[in-house]
Amino acid sequence: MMVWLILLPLLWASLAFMLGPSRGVWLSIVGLAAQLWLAFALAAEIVGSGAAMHAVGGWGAPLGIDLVADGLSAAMLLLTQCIALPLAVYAHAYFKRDDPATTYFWPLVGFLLAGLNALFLSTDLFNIYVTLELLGLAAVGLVAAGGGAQQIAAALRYLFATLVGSGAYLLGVALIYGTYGTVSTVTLVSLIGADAPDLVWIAGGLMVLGLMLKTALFPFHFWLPPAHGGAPAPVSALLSAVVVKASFYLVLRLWIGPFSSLTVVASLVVWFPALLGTLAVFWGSYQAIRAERLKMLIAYSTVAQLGYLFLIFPLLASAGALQAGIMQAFAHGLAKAAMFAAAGTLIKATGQEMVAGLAGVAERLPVTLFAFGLAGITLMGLPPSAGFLAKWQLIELALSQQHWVIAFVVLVGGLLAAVYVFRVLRQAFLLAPAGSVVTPVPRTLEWTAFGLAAASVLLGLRGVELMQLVGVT
Amino acid sequence: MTGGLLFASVGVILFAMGVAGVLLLGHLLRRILAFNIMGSGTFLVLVALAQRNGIADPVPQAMVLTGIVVAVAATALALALARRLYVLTGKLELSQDDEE
Amino acid sequence: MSLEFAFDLLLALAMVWSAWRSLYATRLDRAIVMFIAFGLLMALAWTRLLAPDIGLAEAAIGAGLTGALLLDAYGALQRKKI
Amino acid sequence: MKRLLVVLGAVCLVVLLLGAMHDLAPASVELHAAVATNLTASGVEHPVTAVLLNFRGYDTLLEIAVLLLALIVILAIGMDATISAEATVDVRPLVNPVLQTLAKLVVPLMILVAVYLLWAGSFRPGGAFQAGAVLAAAAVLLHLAELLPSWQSPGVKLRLGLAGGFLIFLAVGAVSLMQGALLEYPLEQAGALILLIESGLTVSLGLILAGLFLLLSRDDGETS
Amino acid sequence: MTFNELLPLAVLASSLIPGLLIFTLPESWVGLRTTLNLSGALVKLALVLLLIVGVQAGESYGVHFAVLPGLNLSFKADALGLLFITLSAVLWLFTTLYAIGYLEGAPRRSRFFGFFSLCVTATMGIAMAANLFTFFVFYELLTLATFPLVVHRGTEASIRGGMTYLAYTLIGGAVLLTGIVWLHHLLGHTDFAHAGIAVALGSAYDGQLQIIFLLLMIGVGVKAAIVPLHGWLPQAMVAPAPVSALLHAVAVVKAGAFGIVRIVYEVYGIEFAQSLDLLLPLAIFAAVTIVWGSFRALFQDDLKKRLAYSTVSQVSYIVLGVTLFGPIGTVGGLVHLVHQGIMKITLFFCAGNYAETLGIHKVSEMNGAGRRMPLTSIAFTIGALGMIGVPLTAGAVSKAWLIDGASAAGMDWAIWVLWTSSLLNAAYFLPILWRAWFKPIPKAWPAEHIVARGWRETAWLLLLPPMITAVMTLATGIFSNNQISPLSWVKLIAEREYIHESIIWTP
Repeated sequence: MMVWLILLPLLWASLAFMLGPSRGVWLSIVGLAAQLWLAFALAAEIVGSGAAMHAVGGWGAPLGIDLVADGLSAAMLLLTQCIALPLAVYAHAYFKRDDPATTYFWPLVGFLLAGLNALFLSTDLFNIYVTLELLGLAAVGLVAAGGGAQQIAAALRYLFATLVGSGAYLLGVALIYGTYGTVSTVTLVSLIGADAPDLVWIAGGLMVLGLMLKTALFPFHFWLPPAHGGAPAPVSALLSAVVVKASFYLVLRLWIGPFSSLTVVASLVVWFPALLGTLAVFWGSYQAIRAERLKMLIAYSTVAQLGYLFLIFPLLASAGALQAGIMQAFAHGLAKAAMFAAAGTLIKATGQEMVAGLAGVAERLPVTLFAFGLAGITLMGLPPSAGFLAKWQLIELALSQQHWVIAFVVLVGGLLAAVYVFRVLRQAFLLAPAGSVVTPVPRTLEWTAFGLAAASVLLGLRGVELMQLVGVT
Repeated sequence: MTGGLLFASVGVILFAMGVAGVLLLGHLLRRILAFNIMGSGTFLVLVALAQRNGIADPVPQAMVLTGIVVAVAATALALALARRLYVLTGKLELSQDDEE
Repeated sequence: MSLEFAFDLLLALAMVWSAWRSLYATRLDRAIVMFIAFGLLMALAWTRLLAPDIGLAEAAIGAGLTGALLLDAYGALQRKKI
Repeated sequence: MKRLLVVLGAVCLVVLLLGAMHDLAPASVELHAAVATNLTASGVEHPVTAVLLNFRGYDTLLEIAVLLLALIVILAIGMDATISAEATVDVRPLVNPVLQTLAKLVVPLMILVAVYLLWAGSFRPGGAFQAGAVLAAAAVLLHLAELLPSWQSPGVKLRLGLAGGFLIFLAVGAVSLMQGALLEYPLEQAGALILLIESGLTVSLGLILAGLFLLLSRDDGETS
Repeated sequence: MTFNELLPLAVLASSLIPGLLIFTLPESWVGLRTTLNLSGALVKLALVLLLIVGVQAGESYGVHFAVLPGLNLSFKADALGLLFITLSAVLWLFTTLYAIGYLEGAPRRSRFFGFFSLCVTATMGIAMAANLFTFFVFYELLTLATFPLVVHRGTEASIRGGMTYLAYTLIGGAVLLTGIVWLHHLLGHTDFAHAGIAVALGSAYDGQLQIIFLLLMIGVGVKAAIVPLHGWLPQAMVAPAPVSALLHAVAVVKAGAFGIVRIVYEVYGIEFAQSLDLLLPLAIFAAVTIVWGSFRALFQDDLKKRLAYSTVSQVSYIVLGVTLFGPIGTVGGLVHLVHQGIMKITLFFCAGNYAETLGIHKVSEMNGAGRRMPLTSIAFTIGALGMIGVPLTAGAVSKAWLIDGASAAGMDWAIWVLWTSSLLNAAYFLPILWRAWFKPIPKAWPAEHIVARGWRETAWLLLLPPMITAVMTLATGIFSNNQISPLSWVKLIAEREYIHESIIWTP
């Protein structure tokens, strides 16, 4: 079942390519719907019977490559498919027929999803490198597709960042292979002990740093705002909601997997990601508060929200930290997808890219603004929303381990988020200036964004099953 | 020092040179060159370190073959973007001011 | 020091030097040519590392195709400048 | 400031790594032994090919996806052909007729070499990648001899050729998955299946690699 | 799911569902919107009645859902919650009626009534929350649902008011959340219970519990507008009159006051809170707020601003009552929760009438308003006298119990505070009444929107609600000893909170 989650997008992506430019919409949507079903079925299966393993080629690690679906990976798969399908529907309504961005939009999306799904399932460090490249190049392609000079420049910046990131990661893999003769994470867990040679420490550092660069964790965030802020709305949504989380997921996986004995030895190391996360929360929020373009505001908000994810590292001693991290990933994923989608609709309808140009949209585009507001609630971590549950879990963990500073960062971060979210809402509730026009937009655009936002809020009323899923090992 | 360790060391140096090049050089074609040198360095480490005892290991060799293809794909992509940027703006550098 | 190791050392030095030149040569065309030379040296190194498969691929793809792509891009640049 | 930091970081990295690599204990897992043990079951005799297409065939599948993806991205950017307004002047000297004749002679030979490499891959250095690269080189040569124009937008047949190798690979993967595990070949058909995949890949790789070149050169203005 | 589990949910749904439906209605569908609004309010009232009968008969209503492992969204309808529920449900009906009249023909009504219903839903959630987690969920929901109402007019001034409101309430919310999570971490749950839950921790945690109390009080104190956290309330006056009524009487400040009641009685337990020395500081803050609010009200020319400062002062009567250790003070505080709501909503309805009918926004424009609008002015007079504490009004009853409570608790200084405030109340309300009744009618009203027809000085939907609530002000005062009066209900609650005190029921 899990392997189909990889083959299916590859299949519809290449078929969509064969169909020709701007074709393959329905093929893709059907494929995505099937993937969503598969992801749910997989989650249900492993909740019932524990983590599942698939030995590719029948060889088994370390000679072959093993795919493993445990709680963490199944949750990420679920999140990815849950976001991808509505966004695909959104994208179909968003792009005009002859938009140059759509010529090969669907194949690119397919490869992107294949890369994501393959990454979540893989337990082989080198195989993960290939999935990272698949993911990275597809993402760069989506940013660049059909764009003008600014978009191309943003894509290039993104490309170099992602290439350096995966380069550092691959060097780490090379060092690990040199030391132990295997790249299977499962085998490595037992091999890497507290007495690991220095080379392994350096390898770990390189891999984690490379992945942080790909996650756009402060201070490696420089490439994200232009790329996410400049791409077409559905692309921004997809990239901000899931793609950056893939490399976060890997950091987490490495941290609690092969490198777990290292992080136990050096207890100060756990504060490094948390420190960067803290800075990301503050810096990203500050930039979002200052941003003049709506999409830049949202992109900087991603920088800030990614910071929260890295706050869990000092807390990983309790089992709840993973759950808090996944809850935050879900909250931010759904909400950010909704927010970019809503922003795309607002910009399309008003023709205004600036926050200042949004006066009156509360009256003209209530559904979209509602979607934006609901997504904002999740980002601020206000109840009832998944973001609130994540915040609650983080604060409680922080208190129980006496890491007050983390609780403080989470709370202040929520307030800063309120500042930039309400900067937009405040503008939207103003009366429309005379003579402003709002072009009608397809209903699909409004309601897909709304659906995603509503999901991010409703998850806050029922997180038990998700937490149960994450707990499966 | 064996030949394996020697080439692994070369790989490390190449990687460091390449990364510094990607980060510091302005001209896009040069940055792409630097990326390739970085990649070559990594590949060398992968094979040479694993074979430091002088026994051929087909696994890292296959990985490097995969890596080379991925690298050429990335290079072509980067070049396409760079050339596109040149067509649109007449420049082959990323300006620094739009970074923040 | 065996003769083989001396050769390896020489090769290593040549690789580092050509890589350096291809990064920092003042003229871009020289840099690209230097890179192709670097690729060929890499191919040689691969055969020294008992990896003739990679040697072949490196020569064909790493040096050959990448070099051709870069040269073509450089050529396009020159033509447009006129 | 940035320059200093980067250079310092790079130097530190080199020093640290060279120091750490120095006396490393032998690796605890020896995969080359495992490869040798399982070589007979892999369907090919050359260990690198066995790793590439059997033990770690999944890597290769994704790698081809990356390559195809790169080509698609190159197609996707700049499809609207808003090439800069100023006329581009083609100052390339007239093609030497000797080159053309040479190309016509050499290209069939290169195709032959590619076929040989493909076939040789199962028991000695060579294989789909090298064969594909030779094919691509042939295409580039034809292009330089102006016997093959740059691509603008590939037609359906070309697209079939580009994606065909990947699709064959994918199909083998899907069928094997339905019968057991992804890319798990039955012992007696392993060799044949790998040859099938490799043949498809050779053609597609050749086309894709050539495509990378031919697509990139389209901006020159000589064909548009 | 049994009937007793379903009923609290039905109370929530009776405003949530109409609210959500109203959002989707086109602007012009006035009839359906009104039907939805009123039927929701009436159904809720009926459900609340069922609850009251049940609770009096000793039934317990409650339901809970797991949100996370170990974290429940739980509801219960107990006597204390029902006090607040009944108040809100009744006043919501009148406010809805009033708002329908007030907003007739105005734009963006679907949005308005949608959020209006959400506000009431959130208030019901606060009243029925059975643990602090649930309380917080609805407490923040209330903040969010009121924001669009405060900024409803869409002018720069209203947006500024709304942003001030948010700044206070969101920061307060963050502080509150800290306290709640901390408590949850210590106790493993935050379920409300008679006589409190914090006492279970043992004396080692006294210091932490004091800090947590401070955090919780800051959190709910923002909404209860305790000085110095009251700054948002006068700013939020830019909202339309029905929203002000909602903020001041039905939902927001009441939610804060109610939160204080719940935390003191059912999280800490009044006796435990007393033993931790938490009550006296709170009482001092309440006293300062009472005097400061009244004092500031003196100098406001803007009618609604004067009323706003009056609210600041009056809500802290509730808090003061809570802190007067002993059942009598408790009764005084709790009964004022109801009485203040009824009186203050009357005043806001009337202020809205003056503004809508004659364009009067300032105290200095009130000259002769009593002659032009006698019915409204009678209602206003009753409300104002009630606020001062004149006998036969609801206000007199609460004040009597509060004063007795203070002397029973040995806090005689609180009596002085109450008397001072009463004097100040008189000082800022009586001049308004004097202007309205005894000054001559001016040549022209600031802006006369509605012309009187016979006895109908203004639109009947505007007139009816304040008259009813004015009658209620008198009725709750005069018939305070009747067994269905708020006072009787409050006594029932107080009996349950003091488990060790022998209760003397004669004020």
